[in-house]
Amino acid sequence: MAMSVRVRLGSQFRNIMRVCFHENRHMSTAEIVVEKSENPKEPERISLEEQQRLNDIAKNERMEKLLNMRFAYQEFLPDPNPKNRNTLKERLERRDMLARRSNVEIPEFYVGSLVAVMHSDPHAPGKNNRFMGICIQKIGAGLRASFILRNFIDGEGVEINFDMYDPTIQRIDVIRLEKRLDEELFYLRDAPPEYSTFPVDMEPEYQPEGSAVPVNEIKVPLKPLPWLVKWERMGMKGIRDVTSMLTEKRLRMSKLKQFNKPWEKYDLLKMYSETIPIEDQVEIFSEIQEKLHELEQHRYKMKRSRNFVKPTKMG
Amino acid sequence: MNLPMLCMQSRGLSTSSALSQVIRLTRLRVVDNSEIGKQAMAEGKPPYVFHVYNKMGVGYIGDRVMVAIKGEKKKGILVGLKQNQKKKVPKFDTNNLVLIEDNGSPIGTRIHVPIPHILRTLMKEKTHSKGADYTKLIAIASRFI
Amino acid sequence: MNQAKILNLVAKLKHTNNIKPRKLKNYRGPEGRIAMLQKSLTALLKYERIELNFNRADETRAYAEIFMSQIAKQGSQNQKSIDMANFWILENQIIYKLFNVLVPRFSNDVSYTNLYHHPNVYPGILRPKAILELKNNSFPKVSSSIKNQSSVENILLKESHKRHFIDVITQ
Amino acid sequence: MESTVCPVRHVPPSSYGRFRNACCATLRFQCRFSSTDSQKAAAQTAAIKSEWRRRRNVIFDNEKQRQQSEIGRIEKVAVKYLPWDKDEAPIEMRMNKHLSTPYDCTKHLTEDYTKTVCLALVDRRPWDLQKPFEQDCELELITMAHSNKSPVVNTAFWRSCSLLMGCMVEASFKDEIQVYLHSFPKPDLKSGSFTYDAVIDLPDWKPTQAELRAMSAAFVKLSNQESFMERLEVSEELALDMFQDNPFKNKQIPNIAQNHNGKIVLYRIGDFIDISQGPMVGSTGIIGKATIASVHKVESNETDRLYRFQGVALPKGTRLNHFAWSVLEKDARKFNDLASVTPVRESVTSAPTEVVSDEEKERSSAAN
Amino acid sequence: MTTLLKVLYGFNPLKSFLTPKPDFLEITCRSKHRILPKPKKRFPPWLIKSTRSTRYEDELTSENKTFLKQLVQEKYPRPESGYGSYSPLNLNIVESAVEWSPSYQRAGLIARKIGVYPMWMKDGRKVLTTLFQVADNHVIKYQPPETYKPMITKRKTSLPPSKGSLIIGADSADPQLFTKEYCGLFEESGVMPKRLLARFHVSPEAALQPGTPLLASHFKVGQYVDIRGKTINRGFQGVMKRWGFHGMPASHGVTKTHRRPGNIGSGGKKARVMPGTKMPGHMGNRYRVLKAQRIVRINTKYNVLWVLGSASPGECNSCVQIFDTVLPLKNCNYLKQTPYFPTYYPGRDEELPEELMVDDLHNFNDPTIMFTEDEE
Repeated sequence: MAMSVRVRLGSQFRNIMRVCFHENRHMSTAEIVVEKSENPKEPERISLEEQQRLNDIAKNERMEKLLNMRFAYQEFLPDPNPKNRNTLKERLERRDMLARRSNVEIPEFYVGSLVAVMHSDPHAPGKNNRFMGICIQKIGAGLRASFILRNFIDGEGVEINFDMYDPTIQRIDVIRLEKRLDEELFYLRDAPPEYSTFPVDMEPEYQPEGSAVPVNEIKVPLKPLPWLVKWERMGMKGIRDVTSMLTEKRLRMSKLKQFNKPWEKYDLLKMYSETIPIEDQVEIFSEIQEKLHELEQHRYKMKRSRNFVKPTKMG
Repeated sequence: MNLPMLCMQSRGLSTSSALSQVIRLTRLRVVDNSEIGKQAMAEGKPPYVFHVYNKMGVGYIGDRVMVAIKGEKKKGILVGLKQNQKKKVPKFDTNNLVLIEDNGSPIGTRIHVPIPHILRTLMKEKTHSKGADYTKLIAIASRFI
Repeated sequence: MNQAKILNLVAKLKHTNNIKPRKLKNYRGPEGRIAMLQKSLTALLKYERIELNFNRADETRAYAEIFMSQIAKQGSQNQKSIDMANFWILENQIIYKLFNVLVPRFSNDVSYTNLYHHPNVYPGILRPKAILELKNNSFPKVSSSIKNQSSVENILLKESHKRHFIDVITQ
Repeated sequence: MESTVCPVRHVPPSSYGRFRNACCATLRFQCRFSSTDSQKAAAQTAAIKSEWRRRRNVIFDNEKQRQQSEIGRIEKVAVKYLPWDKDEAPIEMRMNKHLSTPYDCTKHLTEDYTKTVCLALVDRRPWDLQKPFEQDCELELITMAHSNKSPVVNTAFWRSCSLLMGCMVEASFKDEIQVYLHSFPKPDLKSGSFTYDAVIDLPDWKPTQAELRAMSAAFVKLSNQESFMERLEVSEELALDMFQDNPFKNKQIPNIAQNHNGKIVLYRIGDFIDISQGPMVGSTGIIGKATIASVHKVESNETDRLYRFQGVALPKGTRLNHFAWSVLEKDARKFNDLASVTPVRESVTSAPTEVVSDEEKERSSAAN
Repeated sequence: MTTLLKVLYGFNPLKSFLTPKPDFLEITCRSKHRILPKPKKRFPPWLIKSTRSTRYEDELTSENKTFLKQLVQEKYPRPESGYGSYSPLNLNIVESAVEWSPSYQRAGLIARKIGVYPMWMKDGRKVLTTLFQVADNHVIKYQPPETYKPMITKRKTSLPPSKGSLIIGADSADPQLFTKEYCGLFEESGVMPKRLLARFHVSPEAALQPGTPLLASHFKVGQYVDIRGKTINRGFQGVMKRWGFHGMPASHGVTKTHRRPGNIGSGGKKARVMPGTKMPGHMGNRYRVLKAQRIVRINTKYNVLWVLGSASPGECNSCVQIFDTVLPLKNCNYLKQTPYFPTYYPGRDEELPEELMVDDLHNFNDPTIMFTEDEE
């Protein structure tokens, strides 16, 4: 959680706000509607069935809440290939991940967010190094989780790949928390420089707590050909229309069935083999949820005790 | 768009490069302010590699290469690569070259793109007391990443 | 790198852990494979018990299980369910049957199908055959899992159990 | 194992000769309990033993032939075969009265049936496969797999095992050792073992493990011969004549006859003949895995040398893992004292009543 | 004739008997049994068949099955807390209480490869580690050098045998799954029948009493071990995959030989293919030993070893044998390290914490790594 950059309310409202914050945020992106149990006014009069129904709703709500953790904590989900799965290994790996999280705050960010990473570097003069850029990819399960940051510095496009659980990382700051339309933004490499240029010393932007993660619906134009990848075949949502740039043949090719693969849209077994089933996810997240909650509270206490400066609200 | 690119496109050849390795005949971008380098880049005739000074024949970051530039032979150091790098090492959008003389000192006086921090260590490792001194290259860099 | 996708949520398959898709060789390639499965799945929902080659039956079973569990999870009113049903089921009456008859029949936490090896009939094509059926259908059972209570070995073991129990208690 | 110590010998029952004139009236019952160990006496005993056996067989054959010749004109009976599967139609067969048996009916069905059917139900009453039809009837055929529908087949199986063990006991001992088969208690699966009591002229015999294994092998060998269980009803006098040599059977026969209108039911496996009320399974081929688990000495008023042989067996084709089988063997090793030693036991109760009781028990247990 | 037969068949009242009775089997597992090509037979021909046929299960009722399960539990009770305690009684016949000496060879372990994940060294370097779970290892049998006669190999030695053999079993399972003969192997040690067996050559001094449990702490962190396992089965492969040949060009007039080996022998006097020529063939599914791998971390609670490197033979969830390395420059003697001898006993040896790590490995519980400026 990027708690360092959010406005804090009084501690008595904290828990309530956290719930809202979680739910509202994910509602915007995951298309999951959370059913809310109505608080019964007269608890003595409710029948058994009613009680049962309310219990069910509460249970579903808890489930939804756990499952929604998959967006922010994607790397806790293991490799879905059944050949590589082992329960004990996954458990040990999760334990190590939580141990690392207790020493460094790994905030919540997505592909499209602006992130700055401060890490120890034996090659740098001060033995510290900082890089800031837009996250164009977040990948990997477990301790292998990594992300790529991209920025334009001195007219030169630079990308750095970081391991999320690398113990040389001192801090990860989220400068701007937002999402883009795609899961990977590699097309920024073929886009004009202004679309991936961000000032290095940008101030963190604050969002009111409880607000949903905004989705930046920007459509990026591409530079003229040649490109690194045949983007017209990839079905990216965040690219501006490129048909005018393409030759007739290439345009025709991009509409071929073999590239669009319409049959894969409802290929259920493919979908299943790429995901971790609900039961497993609930097990994983219920295991880590408590520990994460503890860490968050501890961190909050530490921060309050150190300095209490009210940050200014921006944009 | 230049002529070779147009030719390639018309013939339907793939111009995407899988590994983006620096090998012989790879075109590089000169990023220092040497006169010859500036001219070559301005004319649209960037230098190309015709020898890599290592056993593999593939140039990695900090490697010395021999390039053909404006009809001359020049040596240079690779200071930034397009190909995927190890974790925490920056990857650039272009293959960057700094031209050097035989004794290791750069021809230009300034590098106008960022160069990776790891190059400090690599250059120090390659410098020997009697051989060429490459640490001057670090001195003329404007910004490190 | 193998990374779990997070957009979709699916319930765990109850009948197996092994989910390696089969190729189901077909001159139309992967498209034809899906077409084969569409046919089998429609037939399964229509007739509720079908006889197929083993490979195809087993593959259809996996698809049917995920299909039914997704429909049950999302509900019949969901647009996603309707699109999915339109894609997989080739006959309109069967879509009606699915939402009005089959979905209410099953609860969420069970598997929906049974698969049985079927003996080959000689002479004939000796390819492994299987019977695939929806559970809770109206046909007589293919095989019963109920063991013979009064077979000799079961009676002997039952009595042995009683004696053992008495021994443990007296000790 | 030294052969001089072991009293068991492994001789398969030789096929009996069909002599008609070798009726040894001179043979008389001789109590050998206090016999000397001289070679001569032993040889004499052996000769006498085989002679008695042959005599019994000859009498059995003669009686059988006599009964068949009494039938006279062959009449037909209508036998309606009811398959267990209700979807299949009943089959009606015309069979010969007093001649055809349920076994003959199975021959008209499939070969599988001739091999696997253990018992018949004629008009819902258990009926031996070798017992001829007496009137028009409905026929049902039971295999071991139908034990849940008709538990009587289990009892018949257990009884047949006891009978076969008697055969094994009689054939296994050396010639110089006097063996008198006593009787076997009412078969009870729940006791964990089938039994046979025999009087053996040995003061304190405890079989070694090797001996038990040898006896088990002999038992399995007998069952593998797949010999039929021939059934014959004879009069009391004839039975007494047959079992002249056996003082214990001699005592039992009048009691049995009294309860069954003067009739005695005999069963023959190979050349071994014994008294039992039945019913038995069709052939010994039904018996599969078997172990003779133990031999215990039994206290009795009649003699101090009464031994109880105990064993456990499963029908052929039963799949049971070795661990479960070892549990059953261990159980069968314990002394089976559920039935006390009385001269007349098995033959006292008639089969149908027993069936009813068994079925009731099954029902009650199922309900529980 | 055919019509006659048809008529007969049609009128046969017993037709229903003649139709085959289907023998249905419910399918519980989706995968079909994978038939692997057998590796070279190295075991003696009298080796006992271990598993029973499970195609047909026993026709036992569920109550009876639970009863049998209960009996199995009674016969093979779970070890009490402490997982095998060191006995103060002097009842050990096999073991000899001698101090460790560099010439002694200890037993190994059977472990399951459960996965690979990265860890970081203290200098910030990322390394891959392979996790091995030591599952339920027990000593099954010891054979002293006098009676131990290994299979005769081509190389004959005239020296008297100095090593005995120790059979270790792993992965306990229900005895009902195995044959009776196979279960008999475990009667001496009294442990539950094991799925996996492995034989290790040991010095007589390092012999262990049958029934002794072996734990992951049999090894120490920082120690080098050899890992023996069966490589991934890749089936029949060409030379490019199997031996790393370069193949031939994709164009320039090459036809049909893009992935072929090319010349496999010369003409002239030796006009034949030399033995050992690299050719296409079956790849993988062979036992291979990866030598001198460093153990960097041990979890004593779950009995897991972290071994540096990711190249150990076999796929995930396959089983390997791990033992002290045979390489002279990496063994305990060279490292001046005393291993637990003959194995680690929880009661006798010092109590170990849950996590053991080598000094140069970063512990995830430690704070972030910071580098300091060196004075140069």
